[in-house]
Amino acid sequence: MTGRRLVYMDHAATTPAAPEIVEAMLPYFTERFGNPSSIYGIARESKAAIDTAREQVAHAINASPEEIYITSGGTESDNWAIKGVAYAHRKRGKRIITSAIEHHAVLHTCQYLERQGFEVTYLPVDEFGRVSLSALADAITDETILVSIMAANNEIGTLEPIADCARICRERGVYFHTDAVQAIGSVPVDVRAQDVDLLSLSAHKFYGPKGIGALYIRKGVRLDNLLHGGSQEQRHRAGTENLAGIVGMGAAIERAVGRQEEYARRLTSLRKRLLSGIMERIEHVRLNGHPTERLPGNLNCSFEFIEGEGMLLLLDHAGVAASTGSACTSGSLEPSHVLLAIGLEHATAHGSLRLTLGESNTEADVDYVLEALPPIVERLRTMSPLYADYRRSCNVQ
Amino acid sequence: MTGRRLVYMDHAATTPAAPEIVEAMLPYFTERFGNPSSIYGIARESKAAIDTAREQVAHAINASPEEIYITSGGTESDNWAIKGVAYAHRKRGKRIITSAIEHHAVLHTCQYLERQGFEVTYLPVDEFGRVSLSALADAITDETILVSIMAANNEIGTLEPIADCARICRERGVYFHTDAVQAIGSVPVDVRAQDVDLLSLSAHKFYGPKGIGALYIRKGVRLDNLLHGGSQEQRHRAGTENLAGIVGMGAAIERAVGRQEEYARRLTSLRKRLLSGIMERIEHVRLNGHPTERLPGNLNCSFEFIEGEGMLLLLDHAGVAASTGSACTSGSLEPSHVLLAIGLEHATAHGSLRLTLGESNTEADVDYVLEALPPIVERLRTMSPLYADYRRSCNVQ
Amino acid sequence: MYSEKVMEHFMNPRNQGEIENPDGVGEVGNPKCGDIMKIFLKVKDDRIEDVQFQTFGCGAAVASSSMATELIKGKTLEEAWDLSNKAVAEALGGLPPVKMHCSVLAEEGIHKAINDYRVKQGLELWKEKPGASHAHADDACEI
Amino acid sequence: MYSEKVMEHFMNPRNQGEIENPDGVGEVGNPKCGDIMKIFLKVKDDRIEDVQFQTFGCGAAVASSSMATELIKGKTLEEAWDLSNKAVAEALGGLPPVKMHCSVLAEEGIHKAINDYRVKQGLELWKEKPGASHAHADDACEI
Ligand SMILES: Cc1ncc(COP(=O)(O)O)c(C=O)c1O
Ligand SMILES: Cc1ncc(COP(=O)(O)O)c(C=O)c1O
Repeated sequence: MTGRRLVYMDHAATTPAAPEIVEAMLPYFTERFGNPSSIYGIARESKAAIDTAREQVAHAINASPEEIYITSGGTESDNWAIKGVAYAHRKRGKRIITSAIEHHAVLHTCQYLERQGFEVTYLPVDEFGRVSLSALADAITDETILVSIMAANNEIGTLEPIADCARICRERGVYFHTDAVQAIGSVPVDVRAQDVDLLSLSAHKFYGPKGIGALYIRKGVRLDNLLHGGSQEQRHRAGTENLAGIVGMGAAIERAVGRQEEYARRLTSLRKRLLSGIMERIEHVRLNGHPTERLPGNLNCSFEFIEGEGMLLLLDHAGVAASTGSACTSGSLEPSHVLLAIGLEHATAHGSLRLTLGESNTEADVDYVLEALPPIVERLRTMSPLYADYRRSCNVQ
Repeated sequence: MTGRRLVYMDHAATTPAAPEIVEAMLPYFTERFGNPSSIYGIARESKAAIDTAREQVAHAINASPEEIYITSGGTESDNWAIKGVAYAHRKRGKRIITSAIEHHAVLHTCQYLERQGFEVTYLPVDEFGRVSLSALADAITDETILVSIMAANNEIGTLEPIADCARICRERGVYFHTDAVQAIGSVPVDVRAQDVDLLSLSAHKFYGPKGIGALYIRKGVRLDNLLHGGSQEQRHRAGTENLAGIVGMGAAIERAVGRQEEYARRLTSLRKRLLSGIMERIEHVRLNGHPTERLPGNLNCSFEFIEGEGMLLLLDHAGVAASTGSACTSGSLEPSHVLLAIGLEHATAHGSLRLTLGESNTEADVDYVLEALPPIVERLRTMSPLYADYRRSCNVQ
Repeated sequence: MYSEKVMEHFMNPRNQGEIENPDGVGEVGNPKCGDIMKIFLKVKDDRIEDVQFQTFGCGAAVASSSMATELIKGKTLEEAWDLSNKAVAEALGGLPPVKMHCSVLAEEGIHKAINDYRVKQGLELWKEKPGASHAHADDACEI
Repeated sequence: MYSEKVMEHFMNPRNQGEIENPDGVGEVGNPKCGDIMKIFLKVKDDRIEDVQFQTFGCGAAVASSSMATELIKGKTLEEAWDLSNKAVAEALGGLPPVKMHCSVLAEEGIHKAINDYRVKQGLELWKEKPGASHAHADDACEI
C-alpha cells in the first residue's frame, strides 16, 4: 500500500485503536503492570485502574459496575452468556431461541449446544433482516430458558427491536441476551431502558484494542462460569486481567458513547452520499438490510452478475479496504447466511459488497470510492458469463 | 510509592512487559490494525504478523506452527485443554487425573467437571511438592482420558517430572497436558522431547503482555472447542485476534527462550543469596518447595508464629512487592492448598512469603530485602501470641 | 484495599503488648483460619484501666485489635461489653467484606476477657446477645 | 493469501472474452457455489487455435481460467485434455487449499468444451480418468 491512498471502509470488521486510547494504555504494560490480585502499591493501582474502566463500561450502557464482567472479546461474551445460561438452567429446560442472522459467535455456540442435547430455534427474518416479534412470542415455550437476538447485524447493519424482544422475554420469564458488539458507539444502548439481562460488547469495534470485551450480567441472573480458575471478576471470570486492554476498553467506550450522536449523524450522511452515488452510477444494484433502521456506517449492496471477492481484490488494488458476504476467505463456498436469510439468491449473495464507514472517512473518501467502484463492477461484469447471458436475453427481447 | 525504592519480587504473579516488546506491539494498535480475516493489504499484513508470532511460539517449545492455538491466557488454555478433552472423549471415559498442587485454573476446572459427572483424582505430592510417578501409574484406569500435571508450581516453584509423567501416559494411551505457564523462559520446555500432548502458556509471565497465551495441541489430539464462532485459529478458537497481544507474545517468547539459560543462572544465584541471607538472619524459617528442583527465581519460606499478609503490608511499606500463601485477598480464610498439600500446619502455611525474582532484580535488591525483612518478622513476632507462647515454653524448659 | 485508618492502626498499633498479671484474658480465633487474638485487661472499680493485645493475623486483624482496645480503654466493663464489631469496623473507616470477621474476633476477644475477669471475681458470666455473629463457627473458616 | 502469479493473472487475465461461433463451449460450476466458468474453443487441425473464457468467481477462479487457457492455447486437443488441475495450480505458484477447486473447475471446463467440440464433430466423447477430482459434487459446495 505504500505511498498509495488507503480508504478504510471495513470498520465493522475492526477499527483502529484511537491514538489517545493507546496513549492511555501504555503505562500499564511496563510501569503500572502490577497484578491486581496482589496487595502492594502497584497492584492496588492496577485494581483502581480496573475499577475505573469497569465504571466507564457500566456508565456507557447504564449498568452498575458490579454487573460488568470483563472478557477477551465479543466471542467469549457470547459464548459465556449462551453456554452459561444453558448449563446453569438445563434442568429447567433445554430450549434456546435465536435468530437466523446472528454472528457466528452466537450461531456456532448454539449449534454446539444442539450437539449437547439442547434444542435451538432459529427465527427467520424479513427481507430487511428484522425478526418478527410475534414469531418470537410464538416460539417461546415452557422449556425455553434463553433468547438471544443481536442489537445490530454486522453484515447488513439492520437494527433489531431488542427492547420489544426483551419485553416479551420478561413477560414470559425467559432470559434475554443481546449481542451488542456492533451497536456500541453507533446507536444508543441502555440495558435498563431496553431491559436486557445479558449483553455482549467488544472494544475493537469502537476504537479500543482487540482481544478485550465485556459481558453485562444483570444482577440476579444466574449462569455457569465459562472460564474457571482464580477469583478475578467477582469470581466469575478467571485469568490474570488484561490490564492495558481493560484500561483501553474503558477509555474507548467512554469516548465512543460520548461522541455517539455526532458519529451517527456524520456517518449517516456519508452513507447516504455513498449509496445514492452508487445507485446513480451503477445498474443492477440491490441495497441489503433495512433502508433506515440500520447502523449509521453500514452500507451493504449486491451487484448482480459478479462475485464479491473479485471486487475486493480490485478495490484493494485501488486502495479501498472493504468486505463481502461472498465465501472468499471463510473456507466455505456458501455465501453469507445473513444474505441468504433475507432471501437473496446465491449468485446475488455472492455479489455483495459491505462498506462500513468510520471515524477516518471523509466525503473525499466516499467520492473516491464512487470513482473507483463503477469501472471495477464494469470490468467484472465484462468477464462474467452471467452478465453475457443477461445481455443476450435483453437483446433477444 | 512515588520517589521510594521499589523492589519488585513478585514475578510469578506477573512480569512487566519489556519495553522492546511494547515497542514491537505499538504499530498493531493504530496503523497495522487490519482484521486478519479480511483480504486487503493491511489485513494481509496482520495475517503475516500472526504467522510470524505463531512460528516464534512454536519454535520456543519445539512444536510446529499449526500446533499452536492462541488464547486469552493461561487460564483459557488450561480450561480449553481440560474441558476440551473431557467433552470430546466422555464417551470413552470420565476420569481425569491431576495433582493436588495445580493452579486454580486447572483445579477449579476439574472441580467444575466433577459437578458435570466426571471423576477426578488429585494426586498427592511429597513434602517438596513432587508428584509420585508410581502413584500416577496406579491411578490410571481404562476410563482415564486425561492427565494434567503442571511443569512448575507457581507458589513453591517445584518442578514436576513431566517427561516421566508423559511417558507413563503415552504407554497407557492417555492424553497428557501440562500447565507450563511458570516454566516458559525459566526452564527448558520441549514438547517433543518431553512428549506432551497439550501445553498451556501465558505471555505475561515472560515479559509479554497480559491477556494473551497459547495452547499447544499436538497434531492428532482431538478436543472440543471452548470458544465457538468465527473460523480463526484454524477454526479451533474463535474471536477477532488480539493482534498486538499476539505480536507481543511472539516477540516475548523468542526473547525469553533466547536468554533462558542466562536468566536461570542469574536468578539462581540471586535466590541462593536471598535464601542464605534469610536463614542467617532469621530464626524459625522453613524453605517450602524442593531445595534444588525448583524455578530459578522462586523462593518460598514460612516464618513461624506470624501471618503472611502483615509481612506483605510491611514489606510494601518498605517498597518491596511480594506475595504470600496466606489467605489474604482471596476471599477465603484457608491458606494455600499447595502449602497444605506439602504438609504444612495451617499456622505455618499462613506465615509463608513468596519472593519471586526476575529481570529487574539485582544483588542490591536482594540485600535490601535482607535488611528490610528481619525487623518486619521481628515486629510481627513481638505482636504474636503464638510467639509469646513459644517463648514462654522455652523459658519454662 | 484497606482504608487509611486501617493502615494507620496496622502500622502503629495502640495497646499492643502483654499485661503482667492481668485481671482478665481472652484468646479467640485459631491458627487454621490464620488469626488469633489475645486481649489482656487491667480492671479497677469496674472500669478498664488498661488493655493490651497480641494478635497473629492479617492487617485487618491487627487494626481491629488496636481500634477495639482503644475504644474500650477507660470504659466500664458494661460499656466495653456493648462494643459491637460494627462499631469497630466503622471506627476503622470500614473493612473489606472478607475482613469483617476480624472485627468480630475483636468483639469476641473482649467478651472473653471480660468474662475471664468475672469468673476470677466469682461473678456470673455475661451472655452473648442472641444472634451475635461469630468469627469462626465450629473451627471452620467460613466467612 | 494469493501468490504474485495469481494476482498477476487476476489483474491481467489472458484470453478473457467470448469467441463468436466457437467450435466448442463448456460451462461448469454453479451460482450457488459462487463460481461459473465458460470456455470457448476455436479448433483447427485438431489444435486449439484460439481459446477464450468468461468467469463469474473469485480471484483464484479468474486466475485459473486465465492460466488454463494460456496453457492449452496452440496445443492439440489431446494435450489440452491432459492438462490437470494440479498443473494449473502449480503454474500459478500454488493456490490456497480452499481455492484448489478453482483449478479443478478450469480442468472440467476445458474437458467440457472439448467434448462439446467432439459432439459437434460427430465424434465419441472422451471419458474422464477414473478418480478425477470434481469441483462441486452434486451441486453441494463442499471443498
Ligand atoms: C455482531 C458481532 N458479534 C460478535 C463478534 C465477535 O467479537 P470478537 O471478534 O471481538 O470476538 C463480532 C465481530 O467480530 C460481531 O460483529
Ligand atoms: C501455573 C499457572 N497456571 C495458570 C495461570 C493462569 O494464567 P493467566 O493468569 O494468564 O490466565 C497462572 C498464573 O496466573 C499460573 O501461574
